Amino acid sequence: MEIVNMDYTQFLAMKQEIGLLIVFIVVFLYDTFLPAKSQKALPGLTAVLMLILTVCGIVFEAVAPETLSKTAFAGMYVSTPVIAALKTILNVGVVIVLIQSVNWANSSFMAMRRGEFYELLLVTLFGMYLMVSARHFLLFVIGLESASLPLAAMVALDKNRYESHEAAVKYILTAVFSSAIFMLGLSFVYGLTGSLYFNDIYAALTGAGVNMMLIVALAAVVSGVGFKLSLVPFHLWTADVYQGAPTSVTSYLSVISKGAAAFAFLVILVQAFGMLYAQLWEWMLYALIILTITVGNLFAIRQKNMKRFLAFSSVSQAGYIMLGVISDGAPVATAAMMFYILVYIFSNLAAFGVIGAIERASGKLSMDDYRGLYRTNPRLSVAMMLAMFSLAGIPPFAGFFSKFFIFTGALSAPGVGTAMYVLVLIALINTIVSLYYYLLVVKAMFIADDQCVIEPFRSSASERLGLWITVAGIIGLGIASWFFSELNVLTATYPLI
Amino acid sequence: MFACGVYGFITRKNMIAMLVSLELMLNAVDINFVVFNRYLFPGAFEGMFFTLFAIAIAAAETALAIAIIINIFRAEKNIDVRNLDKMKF
Amino acid sequence: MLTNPLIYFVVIPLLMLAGIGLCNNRNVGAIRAVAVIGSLALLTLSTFLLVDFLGQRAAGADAAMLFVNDTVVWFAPLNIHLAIGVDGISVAMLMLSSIILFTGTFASWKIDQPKEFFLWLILLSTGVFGFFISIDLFTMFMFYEVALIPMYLLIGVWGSGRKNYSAMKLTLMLMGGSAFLMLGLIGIYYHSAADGNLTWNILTIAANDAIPHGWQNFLFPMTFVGFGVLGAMFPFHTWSPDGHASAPTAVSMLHAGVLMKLGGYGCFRVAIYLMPYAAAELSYIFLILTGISVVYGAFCACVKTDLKYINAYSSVSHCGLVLFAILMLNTTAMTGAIMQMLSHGLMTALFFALIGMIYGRTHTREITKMGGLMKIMPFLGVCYVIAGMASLGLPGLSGFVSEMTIFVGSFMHADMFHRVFTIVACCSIVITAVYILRVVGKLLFGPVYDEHHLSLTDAEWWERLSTVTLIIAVAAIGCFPNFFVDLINKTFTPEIFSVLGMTSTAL
Amino acid sequence: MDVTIPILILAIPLTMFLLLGIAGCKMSHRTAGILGCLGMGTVLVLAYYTAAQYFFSGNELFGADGVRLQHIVFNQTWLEFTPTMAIKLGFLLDPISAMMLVVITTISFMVHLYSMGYMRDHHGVYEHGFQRFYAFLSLFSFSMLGLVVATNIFQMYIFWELVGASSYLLIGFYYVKPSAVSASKKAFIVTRFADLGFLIGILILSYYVGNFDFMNLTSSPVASLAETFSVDIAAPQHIAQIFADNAAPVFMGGSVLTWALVLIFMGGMGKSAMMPLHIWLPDAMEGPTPVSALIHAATMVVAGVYLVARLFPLYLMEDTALVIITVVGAITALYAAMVACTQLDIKRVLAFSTISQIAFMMVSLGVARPEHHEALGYMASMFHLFTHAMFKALLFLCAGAIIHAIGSNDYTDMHGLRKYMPITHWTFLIGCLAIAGIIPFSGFFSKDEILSACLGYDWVAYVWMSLVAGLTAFYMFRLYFLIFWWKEHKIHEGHHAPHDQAWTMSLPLIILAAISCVAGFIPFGELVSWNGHPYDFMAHFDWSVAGISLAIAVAGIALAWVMYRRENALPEKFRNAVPALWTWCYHRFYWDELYMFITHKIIFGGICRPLAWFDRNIIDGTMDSFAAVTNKASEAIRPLQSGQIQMYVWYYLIGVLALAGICAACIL
Repeated sequence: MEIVNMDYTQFLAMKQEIGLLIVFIVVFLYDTFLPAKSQKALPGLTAVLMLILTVCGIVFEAVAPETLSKTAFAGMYVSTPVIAALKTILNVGVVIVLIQSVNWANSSFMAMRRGEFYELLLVTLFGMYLMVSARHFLLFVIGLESASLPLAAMVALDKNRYESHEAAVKYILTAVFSSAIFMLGLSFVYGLTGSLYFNDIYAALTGAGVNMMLIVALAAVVSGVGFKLSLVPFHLWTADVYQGAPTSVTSYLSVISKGAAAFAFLVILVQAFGMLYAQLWEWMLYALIILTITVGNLFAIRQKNMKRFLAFSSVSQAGYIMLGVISDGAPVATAAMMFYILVYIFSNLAAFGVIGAIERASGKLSMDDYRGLYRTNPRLSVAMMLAMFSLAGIPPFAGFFSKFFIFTGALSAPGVGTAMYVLVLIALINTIVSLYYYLLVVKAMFIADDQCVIEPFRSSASERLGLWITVAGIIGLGIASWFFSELNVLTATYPLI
Repeated sequence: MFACGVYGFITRKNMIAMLVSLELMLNAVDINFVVFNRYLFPGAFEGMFFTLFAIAIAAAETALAIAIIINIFRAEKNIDVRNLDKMKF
Repeated sequence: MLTNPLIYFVVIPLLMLAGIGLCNNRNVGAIRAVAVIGSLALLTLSTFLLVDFLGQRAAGADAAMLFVNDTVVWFAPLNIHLAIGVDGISVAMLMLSSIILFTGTFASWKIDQPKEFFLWLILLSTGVFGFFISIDLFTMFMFYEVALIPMYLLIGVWGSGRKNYSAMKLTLMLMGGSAFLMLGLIGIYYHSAADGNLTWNILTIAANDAIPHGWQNFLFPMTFVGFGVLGAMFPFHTWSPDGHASAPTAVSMLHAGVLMKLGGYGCFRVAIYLMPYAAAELSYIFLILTGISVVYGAFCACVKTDLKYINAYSSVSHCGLVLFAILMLNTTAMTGAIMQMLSHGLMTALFFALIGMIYGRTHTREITKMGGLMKIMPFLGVCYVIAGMASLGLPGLSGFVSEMTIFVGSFMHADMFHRVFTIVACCSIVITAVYILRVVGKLLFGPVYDEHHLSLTDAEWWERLSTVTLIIAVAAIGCFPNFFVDLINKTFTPEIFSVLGMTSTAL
Repeated sequence: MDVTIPILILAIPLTMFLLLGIAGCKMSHRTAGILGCLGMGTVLVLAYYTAAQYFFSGNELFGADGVRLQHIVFNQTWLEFTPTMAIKLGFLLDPISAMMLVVITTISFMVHLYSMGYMRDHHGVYEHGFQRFYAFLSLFSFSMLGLVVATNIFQMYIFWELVGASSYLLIGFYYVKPSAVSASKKAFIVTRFADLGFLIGILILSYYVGNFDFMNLTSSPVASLAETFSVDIAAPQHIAQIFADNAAPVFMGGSVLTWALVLIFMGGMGKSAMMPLHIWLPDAMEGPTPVSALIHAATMVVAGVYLVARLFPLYLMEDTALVIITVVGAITALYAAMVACTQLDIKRVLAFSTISQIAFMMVSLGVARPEHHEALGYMASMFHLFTHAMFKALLFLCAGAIIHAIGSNDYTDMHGLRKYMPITHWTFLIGCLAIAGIIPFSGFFSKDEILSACLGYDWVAYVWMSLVAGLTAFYMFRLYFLIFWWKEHKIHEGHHAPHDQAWTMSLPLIILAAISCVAGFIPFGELVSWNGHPYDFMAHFDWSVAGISLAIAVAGIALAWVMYRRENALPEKFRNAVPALWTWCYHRFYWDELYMFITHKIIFGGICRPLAWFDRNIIDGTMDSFAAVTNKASEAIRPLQSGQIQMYVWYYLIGVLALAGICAACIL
């Protein structure tokens, strides 16, 4: 390997990371040095700063995508317009989460912890940036850990609730366990190939045979990332953590980290282990997708707690996202997956927005408490219904398009066999099961004629803003074909391979 | 050593002991990297570097985990992992 | 695009949605006004389209579809276009849909929560209209699903009986069908062209005729079953009795009248039109299933005592006949199938409207708890008899012409098996007579069963308007069938003949 | 030929139906009745004019060289299946359709007129639904006229269904009466079942032949004249050849053509109440009596005969089919006559008598062969159709007058009416003489010809039918004596005595009686024959047959005289002598019970109910079980989420190893 002199201008390649760092520093300084009475503005400030970052990302994307194509640190870090677009998608999600969490963050309980929440959140986001941009496993591990460890602290933020602690313990212990397994797998890979660069691993695996050690290594690597994505059977922490964590954290956890992990997964599998596609990981994923979708759905059917319910729903959604990975980086599939993530962010956040608002106003979280909600809070119910329809894939809401495209994407490889059709069929049949439990929510809200236990209330401005944004997204993202088409242009112009 | 760690993690009831087992696992990985680097690929230092970072990460994890366990201890007055099943099914 | 009249079939419902959305909840008059004006506009539009379409045909336009516009790209990466176009079948279906929407509006004049009700109802019809004008598989499928989901809430909120169960069952079964359908459609897309220019456009796919036979045998069952579920094909029909029994009047009307036609239309337009080889190859399997539907539905209807169940089973029987006929793969039978769709749509809507009106007065649908209603409400009684006569195939009303066309067409099939099954299907005309007359006899004739019914009133003006419109339509088809045959028949132009490998006569 | 009159013949009744049906409730009863009569009167005139034109004008379209031709006045495509196959609505003039036009319009007009009186009570108040009644009558007339002038078999089928429907509506006219409702239902369903056979027959025929036109099935075009055809054996022979070439030679024991023809005949069996599809007709008497006269005696029930006559050349191709017709007819004739001897309800006696007489016509067609008396049977059948229509309508209308006067159908309530109702008495007697076959009344001539035809075919048939003829005379006079003679009743106290009805009711009786007296002298053979060639009846007349049949009729009457002239013990003795026979006859050989058993126990109980159960529990249960299985599975995997971190990790580890293991097992 050639020794490269460290050139500090290379840092400039990491435009978005730098932007995020600036946001982080501003937030940190504001939190640390400004008086307590001005701290109430912190949530708003963070949201605005992230919004600026997002807008910058979109502008760059639109005006000069080629300037986003950068490599740094001897190829450890790579940024392409596709990756930048994904980061921007994550940013959008973060902005919505931030808007929705304003009320929570400004509650009296959070007064002392407000800053911590935002700083930790931004750090995890930074970690996710590194995950998706990494082309070397060292950088990837750093990203992965910095994306997951602070989350444990965030989960534990709600010191007054026991569930919060329990969730945090479950999260941190299983997360460390999984990263230990992941790193063990990496060490085997290192032992087999002598490098941790994706490209080098790919090159080393070219022509090499498959042995047991490689299989174990790959299984370990898959499980490590699968843990973040909460693929079955590595998902068991999900429900408990989602339920225990504060709602804002849950919503962040369910969409942003999942989106980042999914994309990173794709990059790793395609760029490092692409040679093993047909032999190994296609079938590993095949099994995992079926398990994930089915088991996630089966668990979701019985859930009564809304957060837990959405946790399992997000497990099965992760399975659908994986359908975009299984076709080995085909441009359409990649675009479909990114689009799916985008739509999923909007839909899930709409649901969490409603849940959060209701939890704040009445403390109710059970699905039975939602019975007859339409009578008392029609607008919230409609927003919730749209979210459910979108998650279930009902047209004309965005979820329908994303689901259709991800299925189409999964079958887009030339000469795709019947096995893949069977997989898609299983996924499709599972959409019926998922429709069933999404409709249970709709039924509770609209059809049940009980007296609703949730009094009519007026949600706060920030909650409403968040819901309006997400609802607009749910309705508009699919019908306005621009998003998907642009993503597809990017993935076709800058393919992963 | 890794297996020892796994075994310990799964069988210990005390969360601190589980944490120790986790450390074992991580150290096993570290040694793995160092050994591979030293004997198979002596030309470069990738494995070594990775180990260094891994040690740092392990330290951070432990710190965080202990903090959370202390929280649990405050709430529950014990650190038996089997008590942590309020949320299930 | 905007100069194309077809697009307004979607635009008008959307405007209606907006209009009703803006109305105040309590301002029932305004909501009704929007609904009536909108549906009237749709009716006018479809009439205009019919006239224009016939004019163009008369002027020698012999393309398979007219008013085609497929230049608007929607999702470029997947070649999804907003392609629209109609042939005679679609025109007939649009006409049917607008008539039923129009009458359904009047049939639900006094509904609770009118705003929400009409919002969902019109969303449903948006899907229906969109489906019939689309010639792009993706948009077609999208509209198809748009039409399905409002049913859940319409039944769940405004229904009666075991509405939760029925609504959920209906939605899940239909969505289950569409799951198969989606896979089928994606499969068709990936095999739509030999040269790699994949497309969702039905006309292009049919012209390319590139789907390999092996794939056809896989994709045909997917699409046929997918649409067949909505077409109430045995054994996937069980959503129909429960769903119809629980649904409110206008919803039953639209659902049985129009939505079930989506199934038949889809089977024709997608499954058979695009995969004729598999259709010929596999027709016998589905013939058995649809043949069973025809007879079985009729038998089941004979012993039910709930009016809506009877009619739902009768729909199973009649819609089974539609699928049965299109599997015969010849022009006459297919023409018959389309006419049967029209006919069944109208008369079943009439039935459901009348049942709703009777139920609204007597608060029961059990025929054992009613009797002699003819004396109490002669108008509704006479209408019911007319609907019954149409259903059992009295000449001069629509049922006769469509059934006869189907039977004659099906009997032209060169294969003995198909002909024997046609005879089996023919038996349904007797069974139909049995259950129709049983209902008419118990419900309308005989002495008055319940003293309380004596104080009931006959139909109000909006009910009269609704039923009379439908009766006129039923009689129009029954008396002037050749007009509709001409309208439909032109669809089977020589190109499509060659694609379908159809023959016009048996000998 | 001008198309206006034929169109008017069909259009006027239809217009009347629509007018009275839609606007009827807005007009007075009287107006409605008068409108109906006027309409029908006009049609009567037009139909007579048309028939006269056809038979006597000498127009070459209708006949040249004494041969009567078939002429299509108009033929409009109504529903096109394929370019060659279409349902057309047309107007065919040929001997039998012209004859039927006369019959239908005559009876229909009489009934229209008669109903003006019948459908009101003794105080002159019109019945509820009077306008509806006239509307339905007009609908029926329209349908029946359309049926007889059909140019193709599918047009016939259309109007066939329509007459069925109007019959349904008229039988169920008193819809509040449960018995009327069930009778109408029964009539419709039984005939529907028969129509199924008809339809399948049409389908088979059209599948091989390629179109529905009678002109193609039974006749050949006349070269020099447009739209004119002559019945010609070559056409059916061609059809038979097509079948022989294309169809399987034997299908389930019969040739395909036989199957087609027998199935078509099945339609005729239903409408004409042949055994075993006769059960609806006696019940159909629940309708108002004028309706019974019009539909269930004179016109609709002979549609089956008309159908066979229309396709007669085709039937000639398949002897089996004709034999089946003969056998069915013969059995029915005897059966109905036996049953008629025991019934108490005068309308039912007349109904069974109708069945029996129609069976005569069927037998007559069945035995007709060109080689025996140049198909005398065909002509005899049509002749009998004509005369029967007149005298049976007369009998029914008389019965109506009696029922109207007494208020009961049961003749135990009547007895000795001859003093009170002289007109009715005399006209009824004429009717009875006619049906019994006493010279010179019309029935004698037609029945005699039928018996001649039977004799020409086979002596068994002749003996059998003669026996039936004797029975006919017996039961008709039994009826006559029981109503008008026997002891007088005392029930009239408190009421005003029964009397003859108003002129609207009496006039039709007189007219029809007059026709029944003289119709026998019409030279029917000149007008109607199977192939249009004039038929010299006298050449085939057999005095011995005539004498024997007359003797049998007289013997029947004499027996009735002895037994029922006045109250005596003979009937009782007779009943006790053959109790089983009497009981079976009285219960109509338990056909109704058999049908009840089949429909209720077997079809409803054995098919419908199990199927409905199957649907709800098995099919639907399967669908529901998908949901149940999903829920069960959901429940079953609950322990996976135990809440224990160590279990989570354990599953994690197993997952990794399983993933690796499975891949390894597959690849290595």
